[in-house]
Amino acid sequence: MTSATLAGLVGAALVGLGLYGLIANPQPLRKILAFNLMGSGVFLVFGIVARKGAAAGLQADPVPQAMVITGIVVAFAASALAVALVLRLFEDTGQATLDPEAWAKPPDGGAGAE
Amino acid sequence: MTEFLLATAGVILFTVAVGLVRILGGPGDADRLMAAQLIGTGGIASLLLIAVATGAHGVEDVALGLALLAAFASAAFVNSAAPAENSDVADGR
Amino acid sequence: MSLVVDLFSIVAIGAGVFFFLAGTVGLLRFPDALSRLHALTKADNLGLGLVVLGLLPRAESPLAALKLVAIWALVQLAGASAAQLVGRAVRRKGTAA
Amino acid sequence: MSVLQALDIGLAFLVFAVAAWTIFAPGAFAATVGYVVYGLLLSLVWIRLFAVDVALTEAAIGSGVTGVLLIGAAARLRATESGAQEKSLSGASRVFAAALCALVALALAAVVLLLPDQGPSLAPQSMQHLAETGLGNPVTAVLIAYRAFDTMLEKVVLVLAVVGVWSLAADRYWGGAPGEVRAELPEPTLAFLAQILAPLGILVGIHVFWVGADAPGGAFQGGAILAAMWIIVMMARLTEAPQTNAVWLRLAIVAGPLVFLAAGVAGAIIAGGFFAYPPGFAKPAILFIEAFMVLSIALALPMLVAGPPRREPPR
Repeated sequence: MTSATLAGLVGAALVGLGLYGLIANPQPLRKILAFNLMGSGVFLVFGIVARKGAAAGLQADPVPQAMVITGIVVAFAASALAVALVLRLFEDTGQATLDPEAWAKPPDGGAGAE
Repeated sequence: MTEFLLATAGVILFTVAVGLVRILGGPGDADRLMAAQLIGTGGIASLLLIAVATGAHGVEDVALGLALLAAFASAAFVNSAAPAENSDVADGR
Repeated sequence: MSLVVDLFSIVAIGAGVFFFLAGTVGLLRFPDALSRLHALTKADNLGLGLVVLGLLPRAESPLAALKLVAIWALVQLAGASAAQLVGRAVRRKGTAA
Repeated sequence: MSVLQALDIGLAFLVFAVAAWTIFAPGAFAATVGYVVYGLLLSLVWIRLFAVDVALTEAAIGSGVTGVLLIGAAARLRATESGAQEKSLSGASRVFAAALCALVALALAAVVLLLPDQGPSLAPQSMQHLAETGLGNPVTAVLIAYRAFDTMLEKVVLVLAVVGVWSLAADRYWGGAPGEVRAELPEPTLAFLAQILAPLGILVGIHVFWVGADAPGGAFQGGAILAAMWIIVMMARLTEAPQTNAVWLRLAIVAGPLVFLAAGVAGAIIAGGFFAYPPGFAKPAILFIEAFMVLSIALALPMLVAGPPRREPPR
């Protein structure tokens, strides 16, 4: 087995792990982490496609590499927006949960109400 | 020589892995932050060794970037956790 | 000539690996966070320094060699500052951490 | 089994173990630190795949800047962890979810294993026209020349993310500066670190951008390193975050995509195709566009990390 295939298999496993974390972890911040993990797994699968496309004197196909680079930046932008949403939810309700029942009874003090 | 470089990279990664097992579990946040520091140093060392052994070009810049950002996790922790968890700041003011 | 360079690299990098091992032993054996921090940030930095030293003769160009030295210096700075920052955070919280 | 193979397998196990820790760790903070470690390990994997440009991006953005964002959030959300009893999935649905995820992973693994050894590749095409762009790094050529439209839209995504984060501000803070008002003294160690790191980091960031034309590096990586330097300077309180209604800030953040789009339109007029560069003038044009991209990235990423405005704008 080549190192590229190995990296691809790790990528596949990471997608599975991340997907599980996204479903099973109740806290939004953990879901963001899991989602990022899943994304990087997909990037690694791209990486093996790039490595297997080594040709013309290059050690890896540049097109998938460029797509992964844009992907990393977009993933960061999405995470930043998601984190900002979670923090805003925390400021307004005093808790960071996706459970609608918890929002029904806001903690006293009403922090952040405008 | 190549094999020697790769083997040392492997040994360093192994010591990092053993260290991670010890400190990622805590007990305190300080221990966990050390994990970021540990992988910073050990990761850069094995990165350089692997790059020289496999002949990947331009890796110095990657290590340089990692070295620049090595203290960021600790800095972010100190910056965001300081007001919440201590009291001596309030009377020092 | 290349034999001398190889020997130099092997000695320096081997010594570096020893310090990485020592740092990890310290992490495992020391009883509290502050001494673990000490083991980690001193021993590993020395280890990286020796690895960099061993790789210096193999650098592709003078600029690459300069970058290697800069990498080590930056990691030293990061290690020292992080040790200070985390250590103060530990002390502020008391001995609990 | 050669030493290299053994190293690869060890690295793969390490990456997987740290990833599993991020998912199953008992606390959010522990998981977040795990994610930072994981990001750094990923750069090692990218080096093994000979994708140095990607390794550089992962090192700067994936591990560094994302680490600051997530660790800050985890530290702030700590209070919610102990208090609220989160409703977790029941045992049966956990098993079902795990089975589903295993299925997805296995399907992907099968795809990976079934890939031919010499896969389809656009490498020959990208090398063939490399000389016309005047660049030496095919990845940069893909980003700024061959697939310029993608990269331009990706810059637009960054702008939209900044707008999204800012719009989460409370009404009275709109246009104000991000970050909480804190009266406490900054950490002197942090200030010392920032004072030494920032000048060196700016040098490295510009260097990475400049060599990106011919060697691994480029606008994304250089911009991200510059962004990290602004972040550490703000963390050390050497400077305050700017007002989000400052005209220079807004202009600089949209400058990247705007200049890129203008160059694309100019290409349609001068060179006979949207995002075509006039022959012989490609490299200066590309570097010009990239310089504005660096500016936009270096300002947009710190604003994303800083979060929505939290202070009232001055009247």
